[in-house]
Amino acid sequence: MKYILKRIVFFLITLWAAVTINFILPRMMPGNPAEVMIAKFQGRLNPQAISALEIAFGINTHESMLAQYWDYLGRMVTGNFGISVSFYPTTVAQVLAQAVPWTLGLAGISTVIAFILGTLLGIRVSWKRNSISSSFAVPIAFFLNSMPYFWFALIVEYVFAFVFGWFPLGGAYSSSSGLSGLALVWSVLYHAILPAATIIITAMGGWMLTMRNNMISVLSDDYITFAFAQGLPEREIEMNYAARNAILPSFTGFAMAIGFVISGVLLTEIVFSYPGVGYLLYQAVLNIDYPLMQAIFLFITIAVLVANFIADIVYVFLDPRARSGGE
Amino acid sequence: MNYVKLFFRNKKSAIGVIIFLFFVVLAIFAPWIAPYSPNSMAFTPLQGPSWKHWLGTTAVGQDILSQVIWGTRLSLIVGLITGGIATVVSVIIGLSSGYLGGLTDDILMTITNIFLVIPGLPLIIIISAFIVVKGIWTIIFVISLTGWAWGARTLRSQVLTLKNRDYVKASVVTGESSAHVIFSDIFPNMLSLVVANFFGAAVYAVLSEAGLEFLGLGDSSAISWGTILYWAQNNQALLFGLWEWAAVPGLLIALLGMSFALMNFAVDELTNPRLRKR
Amino acid sequence: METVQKTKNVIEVKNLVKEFRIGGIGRTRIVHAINGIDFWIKEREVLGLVGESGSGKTTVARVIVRLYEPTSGKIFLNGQETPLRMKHKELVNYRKHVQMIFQDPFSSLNPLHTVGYTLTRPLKIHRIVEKGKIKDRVLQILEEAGLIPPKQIYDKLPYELSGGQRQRVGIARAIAVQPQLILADEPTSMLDVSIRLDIMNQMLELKEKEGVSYLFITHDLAGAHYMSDRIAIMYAGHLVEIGPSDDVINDPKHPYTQLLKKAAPKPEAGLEPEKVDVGGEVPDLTNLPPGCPFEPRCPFAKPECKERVPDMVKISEDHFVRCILYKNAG
Amino acid sequence: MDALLKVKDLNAGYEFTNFKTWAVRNVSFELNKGEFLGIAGESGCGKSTLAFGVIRLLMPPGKIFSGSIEFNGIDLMKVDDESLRKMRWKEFSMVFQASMNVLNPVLKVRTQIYNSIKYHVNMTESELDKRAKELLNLVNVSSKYLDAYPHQLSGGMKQRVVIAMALALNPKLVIMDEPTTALDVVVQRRILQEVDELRKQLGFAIIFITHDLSLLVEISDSLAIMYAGQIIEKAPSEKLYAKPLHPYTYGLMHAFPPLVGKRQKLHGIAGRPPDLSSDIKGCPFYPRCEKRINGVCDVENPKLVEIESEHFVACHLYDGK
Repeated sequence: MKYILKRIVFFLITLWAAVTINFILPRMMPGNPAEVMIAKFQGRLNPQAISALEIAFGINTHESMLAQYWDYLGRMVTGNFGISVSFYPTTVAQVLAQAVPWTLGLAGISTVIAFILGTLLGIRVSWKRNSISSSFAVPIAFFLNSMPYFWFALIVEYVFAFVFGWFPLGGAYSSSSGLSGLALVWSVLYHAILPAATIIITAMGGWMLTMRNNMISVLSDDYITFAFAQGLPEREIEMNYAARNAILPSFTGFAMAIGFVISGVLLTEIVFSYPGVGYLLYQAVLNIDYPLMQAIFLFITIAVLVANFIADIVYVFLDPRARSGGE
Repeated sequence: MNYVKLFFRNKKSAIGVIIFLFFVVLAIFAPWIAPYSPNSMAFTPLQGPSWKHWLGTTAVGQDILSQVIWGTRLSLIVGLITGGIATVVSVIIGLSSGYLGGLTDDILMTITNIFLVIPGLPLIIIISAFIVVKGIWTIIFVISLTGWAWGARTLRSQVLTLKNRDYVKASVVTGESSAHVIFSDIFPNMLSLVVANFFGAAVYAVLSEAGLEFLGLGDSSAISWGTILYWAQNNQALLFGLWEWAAVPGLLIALLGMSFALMNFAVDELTNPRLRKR
Repeated sequence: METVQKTKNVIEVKNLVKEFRIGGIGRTRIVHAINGIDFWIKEREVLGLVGESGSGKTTVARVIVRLYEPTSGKIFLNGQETPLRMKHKELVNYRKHVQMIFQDPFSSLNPLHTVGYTLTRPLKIHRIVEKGKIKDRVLQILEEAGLIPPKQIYDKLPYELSGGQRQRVGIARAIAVQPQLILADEPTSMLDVSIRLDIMNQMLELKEKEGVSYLFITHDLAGAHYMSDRIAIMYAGHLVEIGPSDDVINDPKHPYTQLLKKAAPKPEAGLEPEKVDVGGEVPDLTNLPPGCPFEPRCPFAKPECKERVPDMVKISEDHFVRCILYKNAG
Repeated sequence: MDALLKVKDLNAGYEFTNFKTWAVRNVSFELNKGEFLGIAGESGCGKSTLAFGVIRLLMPPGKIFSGSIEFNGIDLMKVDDESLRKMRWKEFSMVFQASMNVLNPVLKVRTQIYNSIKYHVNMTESELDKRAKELLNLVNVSSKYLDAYPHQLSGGMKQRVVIAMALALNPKLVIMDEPTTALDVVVQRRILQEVDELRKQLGFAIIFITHDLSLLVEISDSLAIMYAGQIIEKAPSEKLYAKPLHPYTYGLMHAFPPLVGKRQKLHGIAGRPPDLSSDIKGCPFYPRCEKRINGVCDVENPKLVEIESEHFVACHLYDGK
């Protein structure tokens, strides 16, 4: 299981890099931007909060960079991200904790659905390469894949929420109080349909094109012809011979793809005022709330890393060559 | 080589090139094509489409069609320049990592993988939130910073296969210098991949720029498709029923992105014999 | 292995060893590709080096031409010992004397360079002729390598040539610097049967004309016999037998050489083929047995074969074998 | 003797959007039950296309243009896809050239052997297990490799596993497309030996395709020589070896140096084979032939005719013209 050990080491290195970027960025910028922020909130924050911010961003301090860094790492490990200035006096950790479940739910479920649907479509389209539906599906996928998520979200919202009024304009659940039990669940689902559909439809195109390309390249492999020579049923060849192998590169390219999807989720949330991490990030940006931004960035990085790690593990199970060491 | 000919004969790239040229023409001749000055606020605000204003007017009374036409310039420039910078960085990193190998390779590839995994848009958002003075170059810089990693990785693996080709070994045995081997034997043979990568990076740049502008993190006084969308969203264009205001610039972003993506795929298809079959 | 030398040795290697490190940090393994081999090649001589894939024969060529740095051992060029590690200048100088022909003519030519360019480079780098005369010289080399008409071939790109023509360009490139030794790494194995002989004949012709020596690497015993004055047999990084071609072919001593001969197709010896009943596979080069590498497959193996690699034994003039079945003939 | 396979006027090749190649041109031959037929020719002469063509396994853009194939009395050109699928492996199987790559990298050897059996005959798990072990035993591979993945096997072992799979359902015909080219001389010889022994034991017919004529002469019953998509000579091996009639066959026979005996200078065949995407007028070997008859050979393509009993040749030197 050296492979998994290697992935864990990489996970830790990347996490460290993300944390360090967070530390260095504000200190690297001309005229520490945090000073601007603190000056802006002067009067609205109590002096204690301000001095905490000063420590966090290395302003008015005589400590060496290294000491600051050490201090900072310590705070990161304990989950102490400081106080949110836009939601003062709530701590960043608390603010984040409220948003995280929404994003995890929305992004998690829709990404998985998009991946499965896109991959299945990619298999189909390449297997029936010369059919009419395939020749339509490919250009459509190209277009979907090139759409800005937020724009598609806007259009979807306009058409289905505003013009037809079938779905709510935004939010995560009905604000009418007293909802509980099944009614609440229903309300949550109802509010999630449009944002989820946006993410699924846009992300699906990319997965489909990737899978289609992988499939086409696998289909010219000798073991496919050999499977035909053996008189195996088409379905068996399509799934267990072609698709089983074609899906492997999807996992190695997962890192970049998931980054794209996450970006899309953030923007979609903003359009639908969905109270997740993306919407929170938007508010942090509007209010120049650096501590909150940093914590969100760190959270997203960790989420992506975990997703990647899971993809790596799945890959090990799918590819026996990875299991027995080697690359 | 005859790849150039094949490129124009390929259906995907032909469509991609046509869309791309359309935007180039739009960008170059914007002053002549656009009916009004994009900054002129001389019109009645928040008007729907009419013969005078095909796409209506903004909240401060600007002609949206003129803005969209002028906006082509910025989107195109950001796409091309950022794609170019990201490609140059990927080529440098990919070539040195693949050719030199050893410890250099290990270090460069770890850095590349980190950049690959750290989610791009949030990082872009953080960086541009920290940068106080904003302009087109800030955007280009920030997007290039996050857009090179994938290219570096694919180019490196290409270098590794090319490095093991016998003709590279033959050049070494003939007595060629490393520089000559890299620039005469390796680099020219991976040009198509570099080109494909450029298109890929350009798609990424166009979409990221639009996202940044939409969040108000760009230069909101500049005229680009992203800022038009930003203003449309901020003025709740859709709720006023002014859907053209948001629909058209977004559509153009998608089309430009698609034209780059089509050209990217076409180059891939032409140079990867397995995809070319049939 | 001291012999009285009638003609000069162009190249001589002594106890040549090449190891490769594979795998990343923490899981490095060592591939023992060449395990101490000795041989020499005289002026205008062809030494055939025969072995199966993975026996290390290609590595021998690549170490001698210094595509790989030797791990240890000595390499003499014209009697002069050469340093194991060389700087670029030394390398260029060395390769003026030692050149190489590659196995795959489809990958050994840069697809973007014309034949003319490919052949001009060595002449420029090694300053073989004055600048103004380079093109004339290239045309002359093309003609000598059987690429006719040279003026047309000069401007061609590799994809316009047949496999045989490409390999001739490879030969022309090697011969262009007028080297003393050419290492030919299976130069005909990727070519069609009908043109292999012509390539071999061309090489022999150039040997006479240019006074070059060859190390002719092949897995085909018959081809080695056709080309070479002497033949060396390699197995798992060891030289197991070396001697005059006719002796090695007609009277193979080492059990492995005997096996190779049995397995080679030879319809001329009758249509009923000899039965080969030796099983097993070539040992893992990362985990070589301490004894004779052929011992696990050898029908004559004795317990002591497991203990250490046998010494080279001289059987007759110029004929040596690394096997305990034989005694020094003095 | 009974003919197992009758191929008549087969034309096959590859169809692309802007051009077409005829890799197999008007090929006719018959194969008897239990016969070992060797087909030899240089790269690009159409021998692989023929091999895939006769069992209708040409994948697009490959295509059979015309001709008839009769297998055991059944017209293969007329059977529908499902019946063809059922015939495959049970009636005829194939061992590929690049056997390194014909095993599915993500499935265990066991699963792949099972798959080749269970879609054709009903067998219980334990019967499958027994048969799989039997098969590996047949080709001298230890049954412990049943639970290995392909990448854990050496090249020679993979080749043996593929041969074992090809014999799984006792087919009447096994087509072998350069099955040993990538292997070492010794392994190659051993596998050939084993295949021949199995054939004698089990009685299936073999079409063995290779570029290495020397390999075939010793082992096959009869030999067909292909050039530019056509069979230009076909005869029992000993006849062909003793007296090659076609100038191309003669050239090929003398193009590999003998291992034993005196060393003497030999020559190859000058020139290169014609481009199969163009029309060829006259005999395709005409430009390279040392015995060509101008005005005859460049005008008419000679037909394959029986010169002596069982000895067929397509050459104007022998057809009396």
